[in-house]
Amino acid sequence: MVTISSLDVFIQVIINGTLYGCIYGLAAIGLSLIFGSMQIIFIAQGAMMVLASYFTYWFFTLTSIDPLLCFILLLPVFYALGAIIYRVCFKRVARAGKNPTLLLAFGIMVLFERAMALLWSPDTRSVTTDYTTMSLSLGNINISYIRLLVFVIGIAATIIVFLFLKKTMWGKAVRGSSEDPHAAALLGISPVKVATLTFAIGISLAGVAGVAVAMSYPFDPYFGFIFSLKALVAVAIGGMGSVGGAFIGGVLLGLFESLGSYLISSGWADAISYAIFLIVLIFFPEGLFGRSAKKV
Amino acid sequence: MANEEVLRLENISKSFGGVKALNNVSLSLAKKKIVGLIGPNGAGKSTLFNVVTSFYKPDQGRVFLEGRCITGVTPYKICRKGIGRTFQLVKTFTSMTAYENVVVGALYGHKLRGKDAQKSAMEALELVDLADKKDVVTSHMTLSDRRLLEVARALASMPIVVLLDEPMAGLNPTEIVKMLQIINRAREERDMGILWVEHKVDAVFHLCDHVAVLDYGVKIAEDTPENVAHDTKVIEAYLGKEAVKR
Amino acid sequence: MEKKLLSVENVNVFYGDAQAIWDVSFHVNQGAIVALIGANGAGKSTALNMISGFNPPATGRILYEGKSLNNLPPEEIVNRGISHVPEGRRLFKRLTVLENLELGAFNSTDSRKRMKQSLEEVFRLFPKLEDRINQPAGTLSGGEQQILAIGRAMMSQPKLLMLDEPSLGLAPQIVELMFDIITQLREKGITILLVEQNVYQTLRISDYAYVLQTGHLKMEGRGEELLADPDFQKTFLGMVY
Amino acid sequence: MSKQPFLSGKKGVLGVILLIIFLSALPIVLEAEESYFIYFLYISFIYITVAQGWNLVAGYAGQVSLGQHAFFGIGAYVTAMSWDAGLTGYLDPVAMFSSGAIAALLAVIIGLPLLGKLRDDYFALGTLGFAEILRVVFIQGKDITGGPIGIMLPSGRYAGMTPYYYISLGIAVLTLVCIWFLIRSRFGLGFVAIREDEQAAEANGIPLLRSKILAFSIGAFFTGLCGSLTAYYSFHIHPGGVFTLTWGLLPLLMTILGGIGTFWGPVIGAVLLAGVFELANMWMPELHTLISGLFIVLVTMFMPNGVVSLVKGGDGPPFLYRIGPFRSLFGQSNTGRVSDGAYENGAENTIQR
Repeated sequence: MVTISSLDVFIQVIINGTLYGCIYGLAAIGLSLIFGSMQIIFIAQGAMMVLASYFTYWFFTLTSIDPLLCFILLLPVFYALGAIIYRVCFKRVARAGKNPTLLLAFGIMVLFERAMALLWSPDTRSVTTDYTTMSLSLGNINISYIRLLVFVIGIAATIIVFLFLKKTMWGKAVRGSSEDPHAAALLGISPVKVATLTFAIGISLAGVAGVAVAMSYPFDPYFGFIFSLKALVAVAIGGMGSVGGAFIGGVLLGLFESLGSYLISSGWADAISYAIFLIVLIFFPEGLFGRSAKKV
Repeated sequence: MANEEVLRLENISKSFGGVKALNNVSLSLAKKKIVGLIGPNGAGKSTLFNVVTSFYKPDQGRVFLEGRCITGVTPYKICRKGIGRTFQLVKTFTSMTAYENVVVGALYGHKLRGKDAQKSAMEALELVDLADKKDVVTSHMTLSDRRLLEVARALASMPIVVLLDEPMAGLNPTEIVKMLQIINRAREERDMGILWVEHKVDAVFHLCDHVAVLDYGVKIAEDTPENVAHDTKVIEAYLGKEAVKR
Repeated sequence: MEKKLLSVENVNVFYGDAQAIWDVSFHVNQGAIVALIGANGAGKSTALNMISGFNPPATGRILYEGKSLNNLPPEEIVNRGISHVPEGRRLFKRLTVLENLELGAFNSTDSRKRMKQSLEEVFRLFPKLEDRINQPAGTLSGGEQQILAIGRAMMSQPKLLMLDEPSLGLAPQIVELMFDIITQLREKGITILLVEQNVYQTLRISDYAYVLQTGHLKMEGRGEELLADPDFQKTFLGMVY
Repeated sequence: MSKQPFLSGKKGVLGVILLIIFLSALPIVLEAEESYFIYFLYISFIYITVAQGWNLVAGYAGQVSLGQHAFFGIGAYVTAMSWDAGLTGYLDPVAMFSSGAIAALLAVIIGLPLLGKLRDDYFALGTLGFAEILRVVFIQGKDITGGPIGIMLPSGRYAGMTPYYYISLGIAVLTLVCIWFLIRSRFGLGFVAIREDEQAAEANGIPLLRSKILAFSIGAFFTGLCGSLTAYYSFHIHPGGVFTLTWGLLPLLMTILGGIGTFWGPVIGAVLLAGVFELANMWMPELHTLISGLFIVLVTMFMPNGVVSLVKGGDGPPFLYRIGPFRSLFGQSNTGRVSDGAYENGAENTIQR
């Protein structure tokens, strides 16, 4: 009996890890897109997520709009936010090289975090809907509907971004431009337009991830930074600039962490993911999936 | 003394992803001599330089400096052992003055200290006629001056061998003449050999004692400039087959 | 008198503070192959980058079909009908052959019909490409990549095609093929501005050539005239001895 | 064009000496225990030191570290733990020096893989990851580190503001003097060469890894010293306090604000930002935290070369001017322009439009 129940726990740990990893994956896709085409490490991605979480919270408590609806409501808002951030801030710094863009992203992160702390107080918030506690039971294993939903949305977002990049002209332009911006410009593809589009999509994905966070975890204004780091870890695992790789990287990271907390201790989860990050950075600079994953 | 060998390359091969950038290339350079290395774009000239300075590790073959094998030694030690170089795309330290650039070569390239380093740097600057611009910040210098500065920086490390990677690229005719004078002066004043990659064939022929021709990573000729100029294989590589048939 | 499609008048071009082109004028007649030749650093590629809007001239004029191109953004210049095949091909190696071609028609995607038409035209010119449409461009051989680069530039249905060193790094037989392709394109009515280091073959196929040396226009003339000129042989081929 | 606005020649040295004397005399004139200004200077000196430490690595050697809080934290913990264990005492110079030294040692150990293998952004993220790991290690350190609660030190030993003021002044002066001579030595020249062009630096005989580690560990040493003093000041050391990203972020902010890669940039940035923080804290405590974020954004957008670049009169070369000891022989320097236009903005810019 003991062995069976511990097997159940083990499976539960794996499922939770996978689902948790989906949120990392979502944030990582956006980060990976932005990095792939502009070489900008947008460390404020997590702050953008938390902003979406606050919007969700706000809508829910003030107008009792269902968080599910926020997925759709917030998309245009974050799309525009991304475009504005690129046009106003990054466009003029992009030429200055990598370090200034990283610093600028840092500044934006701090600015947003502090602004949120000011507007909504630094207290921890959470969104509790009627279905928050409902879960699907399979024998001894419980999967919360919300986590399942996040999983589905994660997969769906990955597929949509994937299809966009594969099938649409603009998607192809983004891919081409990230490989050789000069050649793309020679064909009449404006680098600024492509960059704006990429940024807007990247931030939209952060918005989606943020709604998912609001529905499944308590959050505070400073909660995002850890997500930025985790998303970066995911991107590093999956190989910089690879959309599919970033998502899989996120899921793997979720799994590692969840297994790490189960097998060692939950306090070490963060250290484990950073250690993985360092190891991947140093020994697999192309990411775990190497070149083949880089194709998309 | 005249034929004292300073640099010898033995059967160097180097491939990048299946493409042989260098195929079994051997070369020898003596003190006070200039060997020109010519060949069409992509013939492997720059790859050869990067192998000699250890930025690339050869798949095969060895590099000897004054008879000692230096293959696989880290680049900074290569410089300290006596190989100085310039780059095809000028790589000066842009926020430093001309003098500071050159003193780097003396301090680090030959581990000179204090007054010795100053003296070596100033001598090198004087040799390339840049002494009067020693305090000009490099980012404000013309391309020609920056190319000369790179030569001076290499000379300040008291090299036994200097590799010049297309020192004429982007210079106008007057500047080319000046560069030629300075390369010649460097040869006469210093006890060293010069290996010189160049696209401007006439310039190379003007000064070199020997010219080696690379084509698709293979050394297709090595001889005096006169003989190389009339070598059908060389003409073919440069002008295409048709020109020869004509 | 033939019609001038492109004329460049007394341009001076800078790379940062280094002047790359000094008071150069040349023109390209409708339907001709015109070559710019010269050694590395002579300013040939700079001239093409100037025309395609990446490095506009500090002074002087560029006229195309009688209208000024000065200070137009690169995408607008593509729209006017000038395509630039850059040195080193610069394909999107991770994208497929088809995707590369499609991006060539990026600015004319408003009509699917036109895209299809362009594709058919390119496949008619280069049937080999059609067999490989789903292959990543990076897996093609050097010659195929060059053909794809030309095909990609043809997708915008240009009137003027600028080719920067199309024979660079190709094996000798492929080089011949490349020059055949260029003559073929001319027969299709496309005007060609060719930058090359492969002097003999370039002069053989071109109607007129300009020789650049360190940013200055050194001489000009018809191919055979230049080849016969001892001065040309001396200064350009560098075989002084 | 003013070339060297500060400390040019004997007058400058004299000015700095007078300033130090003035600062030393301040606690006598002002009531040290009550004066807010003394506290302000104390915190400014710490900021100056930490910023200058980061500037050496990032500004001169070009290796942007985002993990300076690791060294700050280590410095604080070494001091706290050794005092707690009775090995050292209150405001013990040996403890302070050891704290710095251990931080420097740590920098060497992690510098080997990080500086050896990673470049640019990757190095920045690597240091960030390392610092975060260290924080978790100290949270999880159980009895050895005191866990998340940390270590309580005997606060009854507090000896008043004056010793802190002098020690922090001493550390800042020490840092500035060390770095002043360092960047004028061949080491400083090597750092700048590496920043400008790694390949050319290597081809001219500069050992890349060794030089980078040197800069990294010297920066860590001074940061560790500040951590140590902070441990003595706050009497309560916990991971959330000393391993906080703030200590990684502040030096970066101040240095960039003042002028990265310049000697006086971090000093000006540190004092300026400390002033802004303190004033904002007094007048509009709510908005104070927002301002730092806004500062980074605006500064990186509009003044990538920092305040110092303004003082220097526009677009002159923002970095190292000349190498002191070598310069004297050849008389005064001249940075006159040879031609107009910035060469660096050549080809890339035309593509970006």
